[in-house]
Amino acid sequence: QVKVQIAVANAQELLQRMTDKCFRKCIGKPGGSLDNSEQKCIAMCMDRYMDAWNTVSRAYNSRLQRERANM
Amino acid sequence: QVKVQIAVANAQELLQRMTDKCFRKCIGKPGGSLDNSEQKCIAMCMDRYMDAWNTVSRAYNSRLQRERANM
Amino acid sequence: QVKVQIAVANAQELLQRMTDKCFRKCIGKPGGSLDNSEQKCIAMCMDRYMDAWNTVSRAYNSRLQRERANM
Amino acid sequence: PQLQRFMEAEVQKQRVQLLIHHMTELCWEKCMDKPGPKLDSRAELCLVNCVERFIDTSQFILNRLEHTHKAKPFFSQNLSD
Amino acid sequence: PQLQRFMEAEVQKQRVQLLIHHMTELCWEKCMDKPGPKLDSRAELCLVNCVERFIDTSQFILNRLEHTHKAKPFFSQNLSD
Amino acid sequence: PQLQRFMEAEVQKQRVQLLIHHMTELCWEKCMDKPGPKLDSRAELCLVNCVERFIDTSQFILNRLEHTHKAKPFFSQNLSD
Repeated sequence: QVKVQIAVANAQELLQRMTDKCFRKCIGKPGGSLDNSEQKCIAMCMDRYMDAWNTVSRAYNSRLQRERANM
Repeated sequence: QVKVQIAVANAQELLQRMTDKCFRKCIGKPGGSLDNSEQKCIAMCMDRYMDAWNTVSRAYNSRLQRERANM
Repeated sequence: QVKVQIAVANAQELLQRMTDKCFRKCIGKPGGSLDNSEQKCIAMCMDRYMDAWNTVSRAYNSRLQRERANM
Repeated sequence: PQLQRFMEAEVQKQRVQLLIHHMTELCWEKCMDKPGPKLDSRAELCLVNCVERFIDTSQFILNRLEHTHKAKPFFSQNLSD
Repeated sequence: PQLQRFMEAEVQKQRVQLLIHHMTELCWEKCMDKPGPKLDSRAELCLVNCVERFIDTSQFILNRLEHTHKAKPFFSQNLSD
Repeated sequence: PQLQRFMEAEVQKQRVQLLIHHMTELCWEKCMDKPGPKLDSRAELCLVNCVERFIDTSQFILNRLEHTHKAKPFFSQNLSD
């Protein structure tokens, strides 16, 4: 149950940071609606942000394993 | 009592963020005292920051009500 | 024991913020290794960051004492 | 259980307060580069639109995560490790 | 009660430490764009002034909040909802 | 003791998760100024290098703190007040 709580907290953290970054990147002056080009920008930004998160996680884990192997 | 604690925490949070934003905006290179033009700038910045906080709160609440009405 | 915990938390906080600031300042585009000039930059940045932390602490404490003397 | 419900409601309120502080900061940066002697109507409209578009962005992201296949491997990986 | 007073004092100390970390970051950005091999006297003076003006700013804001009418609706609204 | 060991491991995992979120943000800023329709190999290499250099930087700083004389007065001052 603790594991689930941490996984949920982790997903929420990712969601919050991604929303913040993609809002800053894709919405210049906020207008009367989320127009088509802004939606496309957000969709692309989300995909790249999750790619970045995955790449960073993998890079961190592989570094950790190399360090452990060297000890 | 919990309610009061939360209201105090909320006011402190607003105070901290406002101090940070207005210090960054109004004090360029920090000099030997808080001069008159800096004080005026801070006073104006405070008023606008509280206006912004009020406007954001109202906009958030009216959105929330619209969403609830649509459910 | 509480005192030790706080001192450790405080040192960790300093370490984290210093690492963040000096990484941002000294590593432009991250390359295949931490080269010599980057290491020199980090070393200098660390020393200055700790100087800044010390100067800020001293300035804060001397202000606090002046305020207490005036009461 | 009543106390628990009360506490949960208060925690939820505090979460909303933090979100409002966060949006105030974000929209302050987007809409108020030069604070003037009054909140002019242009800045006010910008702030309101900023809140609306921020919530739109959150909902757009949540919706897309639920409907896209990409989300599944991420969240399951996330839950299983 | 003695333990409680001890804990409160420690919590207060930690709050001061966080404030010092925050001011270090803020004044680092204002005063140290190019860290040199020594802390020169100009950067040091800038850091000291930065701390003094930051505290002045906090006190100015607090004083003004207490004396202005604008503060009342805000804080009462804040407490009542 | 078993429960305690389990909790400590979970807290440690959460610390790692926060570090990963922090590095994602930092490396996103360094490597992804214009998110494209695909994660190109240049951005991917930049992200991997960014993680490696960030960890190098942390280790470099920790090592230097342990070996330098400057660290001692700081940490002892810190512990004694």
